[in-house]
Amino acid sequence: MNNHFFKLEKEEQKHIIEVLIFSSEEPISLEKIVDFIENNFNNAIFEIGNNQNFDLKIENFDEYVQSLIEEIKEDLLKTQRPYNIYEVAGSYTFATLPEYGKILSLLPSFKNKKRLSKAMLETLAIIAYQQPITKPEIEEIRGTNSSEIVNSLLEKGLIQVVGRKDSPGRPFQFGTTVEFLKLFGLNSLQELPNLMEIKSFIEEKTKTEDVTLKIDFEIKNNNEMDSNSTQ
Amino acid sequence: MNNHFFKLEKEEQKHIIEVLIFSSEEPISLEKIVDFIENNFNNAIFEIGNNQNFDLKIENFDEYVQSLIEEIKEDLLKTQRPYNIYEVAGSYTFATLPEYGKILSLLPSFKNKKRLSKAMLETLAIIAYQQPITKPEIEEIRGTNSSEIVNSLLEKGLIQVVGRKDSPGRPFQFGTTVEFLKLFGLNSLQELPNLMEIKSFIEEKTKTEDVTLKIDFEIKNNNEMDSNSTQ
Amino acid sequence: MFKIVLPIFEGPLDLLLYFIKRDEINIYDIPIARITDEFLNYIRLMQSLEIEIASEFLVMAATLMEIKAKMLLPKEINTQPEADVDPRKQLVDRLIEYQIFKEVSQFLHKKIIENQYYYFRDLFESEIQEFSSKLKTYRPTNVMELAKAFYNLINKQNDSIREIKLNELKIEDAIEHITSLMKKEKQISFKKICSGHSLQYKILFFVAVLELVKQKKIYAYQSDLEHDIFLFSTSNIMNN
Repeated sequence: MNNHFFKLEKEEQKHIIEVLIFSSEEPISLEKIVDFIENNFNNAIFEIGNNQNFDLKIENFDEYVQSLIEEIKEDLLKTQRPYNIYEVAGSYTFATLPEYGKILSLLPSFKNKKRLSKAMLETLAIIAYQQPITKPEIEEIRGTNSSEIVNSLLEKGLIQVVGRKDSPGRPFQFGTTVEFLKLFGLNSLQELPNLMEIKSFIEEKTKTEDVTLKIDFEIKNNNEMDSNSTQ
Repeated sequence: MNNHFFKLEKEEQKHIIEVLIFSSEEPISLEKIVDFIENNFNNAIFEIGNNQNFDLKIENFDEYVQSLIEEIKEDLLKTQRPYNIYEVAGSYTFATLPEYGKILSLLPSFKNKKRLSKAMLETLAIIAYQQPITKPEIEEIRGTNSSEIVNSLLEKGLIQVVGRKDSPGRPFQFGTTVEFLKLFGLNSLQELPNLMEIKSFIEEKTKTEDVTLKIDFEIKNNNEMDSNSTQ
Repeated sequence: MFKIVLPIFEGPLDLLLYFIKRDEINIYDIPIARITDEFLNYIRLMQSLEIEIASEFLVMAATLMEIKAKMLLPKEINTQPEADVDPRKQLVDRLIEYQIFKEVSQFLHKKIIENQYYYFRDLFESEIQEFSSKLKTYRPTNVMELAKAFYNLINKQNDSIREIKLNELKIEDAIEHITSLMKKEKQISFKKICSGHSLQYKILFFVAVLELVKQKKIYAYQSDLEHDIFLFSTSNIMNN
């Protein structure tokens, strides 16, 4: 493999970019593609001036890569592939052509393909473990406004109102539904993993958690003195 | 959209199949593709006889679809796409051509995906053969605490919770995923070596002279894996 | 200059297999006395280097010594029913089972090398964007994901946003917070006060508790080090 991107055939350059977009875990930005080329094909930029095929200036490298992406898109169209590269939120990703999207919607596995967002998963987790729980209590734990998420979970039938709390304003209390159990393949709430089990999977190996343990210990120590003194 | 698969142009038929494989998050089996066509293009089978282009018998429908897949593979090759359709986990899926995958592997995020420590490989081996298996059972075989390893395998999506054991504490049971088969390029768990053969191999080894040579190699190999894993 | 290179062992079984391979020992006829000495030497070496020794190594050491003792018993004295069974058998079986899986892991290692340059498509979200708004149902999710989300939430300690907030939060505010809680509930656990808060807050709350105890507005009680601290309000709590 030639180390210098610009010594490669143009088609080869395009293949590299295409494969990068193809395999990326998330939509990939022009900037990231350029970074990848610059970091992995030594002196790619430096070589530009000496290149026989292209007479590009350094500041045009982004544009050059972009033009290659446009060419790939044309190639995909010309060779009649039923998918192409699209720009989503300023990043590139492969997706099926819309006319074939209809076919996909017929696939049973696509019917429930929508993923729970991280926020939804978090909120569901809180409600599942702490039910009955009010929205302010959820927000207390998440540290952020959760009205929209709670509404959306209600709409999807994953949570329901189970009562009202005996506190000022009598806020609604939420709990999970049968639909929720189905989604997670549970027979009952009793089957939720208990936190000690989870803990055993999530090892206290990060530094921050080490600090916590240490501090906890110190707190206990201090308190020992403290409770002695109050006796 | 024409409802009858066999009234479609052959190229169109191929596009439908290509899109099914391209858009399936999990490798898709021939059986599933055939099912999909039969269920969604009314009377696909019924129409076969009347079709002008193809004179296929019902029992050949699977083969026909398979032949279309072969044609798609050729098309992808001819049109120089840097990826193609491969058979893995007994099903079809898109993957990069190895020569381009090699370029991708320069990216740290891609490299790390394929890196497994010695301990992880060991634990995966145990889970692959003994599934469903609980963490205590894994630890019994390995003779050492395996929480961290099991957790990272879960995170990498190589194993999953497949149930709970009916024993005190109802511990989780783990099994391997399709992702596991994909990573190791296996079509099924049947492709794993036979344990009895390995056992007799080990027994043989203890009797032969060149044990040391072989073992030296293995220890070096282990270290190699180790140094990979520490990164 | 000395350079010590210590191989990393996955556990006591791994260490034993290392000795067996190194010394070309027949696994079915392990010289138990020698291996036990080797094993103990290794543990001592670890100790002298102040490397923490996992408990399973100590358990194995005990097992080895037990086998060694059994092997020393003259056969005629040994009248137990399992007298015929080689005391090493159970250990040997475990070693062989473990070695089998180590061989398989070699196979897996080879396969992963063979397949290392095949990368799969990994992003499918775009496919469904067009319909996702219409979809009512969600993809089934592993319950572990849910549990982990909850665990991570309640253990979020290094939240940088909260860290910034800390600078604004004063000890008086923490005292005020606890006081207001204690006005509602006569008894509250320290854990409950801290739940959902960052480490910085926890520390602050603890200092606040100490201050409130000093001011005799609350009592703090802890049965022992392992348990939660319970706070009780005194009549002074209302006098602010």
